Amino acid sequence: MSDALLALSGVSRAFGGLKAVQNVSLSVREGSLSALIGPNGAGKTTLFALMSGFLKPDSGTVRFAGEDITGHEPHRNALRGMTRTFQIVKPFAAQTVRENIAVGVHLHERRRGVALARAEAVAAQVGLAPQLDKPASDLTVAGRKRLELARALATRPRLLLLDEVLAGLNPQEIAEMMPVVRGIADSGVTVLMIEHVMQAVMHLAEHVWVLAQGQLIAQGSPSVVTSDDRVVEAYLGHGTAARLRKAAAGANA
Amino acid sequence: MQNRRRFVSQSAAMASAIAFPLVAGAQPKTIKVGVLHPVTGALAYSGQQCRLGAQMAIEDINKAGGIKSLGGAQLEAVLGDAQSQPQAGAAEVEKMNEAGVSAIVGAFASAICLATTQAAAKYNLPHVVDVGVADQIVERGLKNTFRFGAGYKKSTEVAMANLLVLNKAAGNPAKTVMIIHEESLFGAGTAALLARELPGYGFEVKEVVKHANPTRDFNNIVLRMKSINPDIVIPANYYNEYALLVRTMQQQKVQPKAIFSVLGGAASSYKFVKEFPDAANGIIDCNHWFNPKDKRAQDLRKRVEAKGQFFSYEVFMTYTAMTVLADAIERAKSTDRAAIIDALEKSTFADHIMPYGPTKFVNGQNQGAQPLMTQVVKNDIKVIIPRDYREVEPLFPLKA
Amino acid sequence: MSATTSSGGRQLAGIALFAVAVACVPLVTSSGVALNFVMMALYATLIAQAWNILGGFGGQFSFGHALFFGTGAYIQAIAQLQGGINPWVALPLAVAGAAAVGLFVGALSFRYGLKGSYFALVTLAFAEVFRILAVSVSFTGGGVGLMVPLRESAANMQFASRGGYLWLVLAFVVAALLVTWWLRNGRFGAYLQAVRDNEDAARAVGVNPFRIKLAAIGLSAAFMGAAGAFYVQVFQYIDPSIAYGSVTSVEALVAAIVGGMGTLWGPVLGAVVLHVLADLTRNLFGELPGINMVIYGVVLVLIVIFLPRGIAGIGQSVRQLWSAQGKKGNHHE
Amino acid sequence: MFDFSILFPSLLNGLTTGAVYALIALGLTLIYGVLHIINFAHGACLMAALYAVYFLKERLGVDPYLALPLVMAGMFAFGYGLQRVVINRAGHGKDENILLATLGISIVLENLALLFFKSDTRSIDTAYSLSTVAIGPAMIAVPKLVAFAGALVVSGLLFWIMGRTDLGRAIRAVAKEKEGAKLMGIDVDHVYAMSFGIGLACLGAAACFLLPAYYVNPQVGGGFVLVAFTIVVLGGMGSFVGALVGGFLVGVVESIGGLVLGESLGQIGIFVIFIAVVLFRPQGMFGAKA
Repeated sequence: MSDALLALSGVSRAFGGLKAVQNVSLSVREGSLSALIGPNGAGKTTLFALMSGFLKPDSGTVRFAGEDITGHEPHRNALRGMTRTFQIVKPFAAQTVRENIAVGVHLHERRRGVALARAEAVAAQVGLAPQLDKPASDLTVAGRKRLELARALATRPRLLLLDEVLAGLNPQEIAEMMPVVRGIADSGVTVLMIEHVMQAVMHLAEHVWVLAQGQLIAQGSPSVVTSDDRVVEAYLGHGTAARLRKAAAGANA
Repeated sequence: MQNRRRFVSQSAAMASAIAFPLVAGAQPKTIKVGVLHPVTGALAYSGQQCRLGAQMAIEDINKAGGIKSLGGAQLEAVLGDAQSQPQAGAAEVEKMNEAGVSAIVGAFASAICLATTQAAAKYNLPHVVDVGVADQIVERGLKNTFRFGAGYKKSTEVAMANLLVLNKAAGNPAKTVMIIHEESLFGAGTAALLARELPGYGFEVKEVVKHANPTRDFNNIVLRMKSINPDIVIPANYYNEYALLVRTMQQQKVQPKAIFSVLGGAASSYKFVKEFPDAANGIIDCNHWFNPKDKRAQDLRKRVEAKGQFFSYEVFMTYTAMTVLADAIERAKSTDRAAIIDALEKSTFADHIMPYGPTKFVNGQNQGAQPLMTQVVKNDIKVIIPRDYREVEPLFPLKA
Repeated sequence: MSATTSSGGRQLAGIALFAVAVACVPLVTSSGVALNFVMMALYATLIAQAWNILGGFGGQFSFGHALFFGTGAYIQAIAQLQGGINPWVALPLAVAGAAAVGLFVGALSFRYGLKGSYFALVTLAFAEVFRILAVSVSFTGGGVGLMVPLRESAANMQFASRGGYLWLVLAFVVAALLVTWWLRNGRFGAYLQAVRDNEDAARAVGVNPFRIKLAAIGLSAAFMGAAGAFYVQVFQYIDPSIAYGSVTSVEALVAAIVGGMGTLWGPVLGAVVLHVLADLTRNLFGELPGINMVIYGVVLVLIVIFLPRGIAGIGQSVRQLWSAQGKKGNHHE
Repeated sequence: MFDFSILFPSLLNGLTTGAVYALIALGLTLIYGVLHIINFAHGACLMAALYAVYFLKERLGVDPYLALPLVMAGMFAFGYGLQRVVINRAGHGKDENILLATLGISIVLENLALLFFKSDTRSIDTAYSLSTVAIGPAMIAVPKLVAFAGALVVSGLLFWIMGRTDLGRAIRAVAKEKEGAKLMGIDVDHVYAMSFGIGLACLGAAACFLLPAYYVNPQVGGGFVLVAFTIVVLGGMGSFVGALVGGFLVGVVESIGGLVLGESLGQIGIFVIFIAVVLFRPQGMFGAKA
């Protein structure tokens, strides 16, 4: 466990009567690119919020780089090296792309001029260089997703939590975005992503956790996980796995 | 820069030469006088009444031949709006100064007067204060500032002395007092003085109630009045609150031996008497009041009423302040500001409708200024004290 | 990057030019009207710019900025009257006191996550609480108010001419402009605007919104405190409704919004335009009380309808149009 | 410190004063609480309604209570037009613009009143202005009792409109999810204007109940605005029950606060409660948790 960058143990969180996350334990290896998947409403985003400090767990602990950060505010976690993005993009709409990214750069750079300059390199990394001095509000959905990514990346994180950066993009845009994520991981940043686009998960992730109804139900390599009955049933309903197998057997015969 | 400055000052001189072609030669045909009041904002009613008084005075002075020592020069009002704010009042003074006024009459409210008198002082511009009851206005050593009427200290002292006289004459039926005042300068200042001094006159001050402007409901205060049951109720507040208070007392059937107001907003108001005759009946007030024996005052009242306005204290106070100024200009024989100030300092003006006698300013305060005691009798306001101006015998106490 | 730095430089040059130009006004005219007008416009600029720091850059709309104005004013008056302190020494106390009240209100409001109209109304309520307290306690003189004795001398911060006051308030305005410039060209300002535009996104990239907003309200309140101290020095009188009444709060936010929120020159434009408008209508229609304010109100509504981004927005639109056309032109080449 | 025998009358007085506050707040809770428009012109609109009641009585001899439907209808039309023609166009979807627009409207209304009606304080005299009813040891003015009943009726009516009519459902839909409501084919602009109109109609009712025991001048509205906002937040944004109970509560707090702390300082109670509610229970007494 010594190489775990992020480690959750027994983390739970409920809203009123709804148990959004129940007793989740997992550890993210430093330098890995892994994914968190699960059907809608499984509690993935809540789990991200618990990791990054936007929510406090009712019980359990969150450790980052060996330190207990349970309940720490997000900005403190960002300073430690963990940054998240949002599924529903949250650009600083009144500001330019450059200024948006510079906010992230500022985490480790006080000087405004330097931050604005460095934003350029980050923008290039996610393919936003041409839009650098446009207002963020003028960007397309894909552009905003890139911006979300760039801003987080600008904080020079050790761990990047990406919440559905591919959602809402068309196939071509997805194809363009995937190498960007790959590149980030290759540059040494540990990446944990929530993703619905299975094609991306299969291609990118080396390890996958599956969350359903607030509980971890499976983990392993993408191929192992996708052939797990519980995972199939979680997505498609009880009894589906058996039916699918039967149908497959029938077709073969 | 030097050249530019000279250019600017030269063009300014040229501009004024065009504007006042007669400056060098003959005497001006008109004399500009600043008429500065809060005609908008919270004090709009009083401010507009003041403006009316000033305009009527100017009309009368001009009709009577203007300033004779200046060849019958006519007074011309330069109107200003203080917007019920001191800073707006001060800005208007600057404007009036540049419009070339010889003096300013205004500015009703004490807080505004503080700002306007001082702004005028910079230009040695004579400023006659029409109402402004705060005594600080004339206690700052400003040479340009003159107040013709009485301040709240004087008014309160007169009120207390007369209360004592009334009470003695009636066989000392009243022993306890309740003071109800608004929370700003005028009400709070008056109430503090009353609460400090009344015990010395043998009255027990049962309670002093301070209320906000506006106060939306007076039932609570009247309830307390009921439980304390004071012999005398002394209100010191503005018209709206005064009217609500007295109406609520009437509603709750609270009848003290006397309602005795000091500078009360309503008891010396014809408006109140007309609109609430029952509530007003019997109320005694110590306030600025005109000389009831002076026929001109009654004529003025009729003229004001013919305009559909009430003859409120604001009207005749500002009216008189303007006549005091006109008299000074007459004697100064000049529109020069210093000369007018000098004439005001030496004023002995006695030909006015106020019961003040000959004018005598000491440090800017007219020494003869005094409030009168009035009482609402049969839907009219009558003077009861002092004896010289008495119209009817006082009715005190109202109930045994 | 070079573009931004040079625009920052241009802005600084603009502030310097503004300062020098306005500072020359008392040298070229001795007209009391002109000086008083410029002085009061600067005063309005000061409170608008103060509001702009929190409202325009921080997105926290205060309806109760009189709270800080009044506190500065009372401290300035009380320090002189009861402490016998020289007004130049009292000034930093007034500024610090106002900032402290700002920090207190900010700490309470932001700790409990107040935003939008809740924050607006809470500041309004605090101003009202302070007004009632000022009426009720004795060291403020209660409803009677406080009067600073008239002793004209520069050492006593009471100037014989409006020019002296003009320079004083100009110094405050320039300080406020420099702070605004810094907000547009420094990390703190970037963080503040990030928090305004999206608090969660800002938190995710390491911004502590509580601290940022707290600092902003402290700064904003400090400038309001300076304005309050200035008011006392000019008018030598303060009472609870002047200090904590809604007039000042409204004046501050209207000028800032009309001019253009979150901009450097917007509040200056707003304050000047509104002052000119108010003066013009009063001079034209002063004899019919009310009509001047009716026109003022109508113009205000028209500005909101036709200039939703404030007066400074006109400049932006023109620039954008111009650069868009410029680009089109380039394409043709 | 004070006489306990006046506690009960004071309590009753607070309740009846609170009834008028509640009426004013009911209109505001619809505009502010549901549509999230901070209506700075609420006080000025109340003033306009009071003048309407005044002139109906003085010029046409219409009793304020009989004038109720007329004034409510007039205020409704005024509100509908104001929202449609001015506020909607000025808004541009920005809070600060709506704020300025309503501020501008209030300046215009107040000064139009000053221009046409002068700054005089005016009040009306009715046969019942000074009559009282004894409730135990307390004497309650008849106009205040009528206002109390009126507040209950008006809030009941609002409750019915919001809960049982298509308009009410549309208003709630718009308040909850504006874009969604648009997609469902609801004319959002119309719903906004209707809500604004209904809000001002409540003010019309408040004016009819208020004037017999109060007065009108161009500035009269200012004294009620802050109190009304306090009540809306206290009761919970958009909650009619909240506005009603909040109104009574503020009336009582003001009354008892005045008794204990003095009339001037007693006002502080309202604002301290307001601040405490906003900080610690922002959903108000009857609001659902956000």
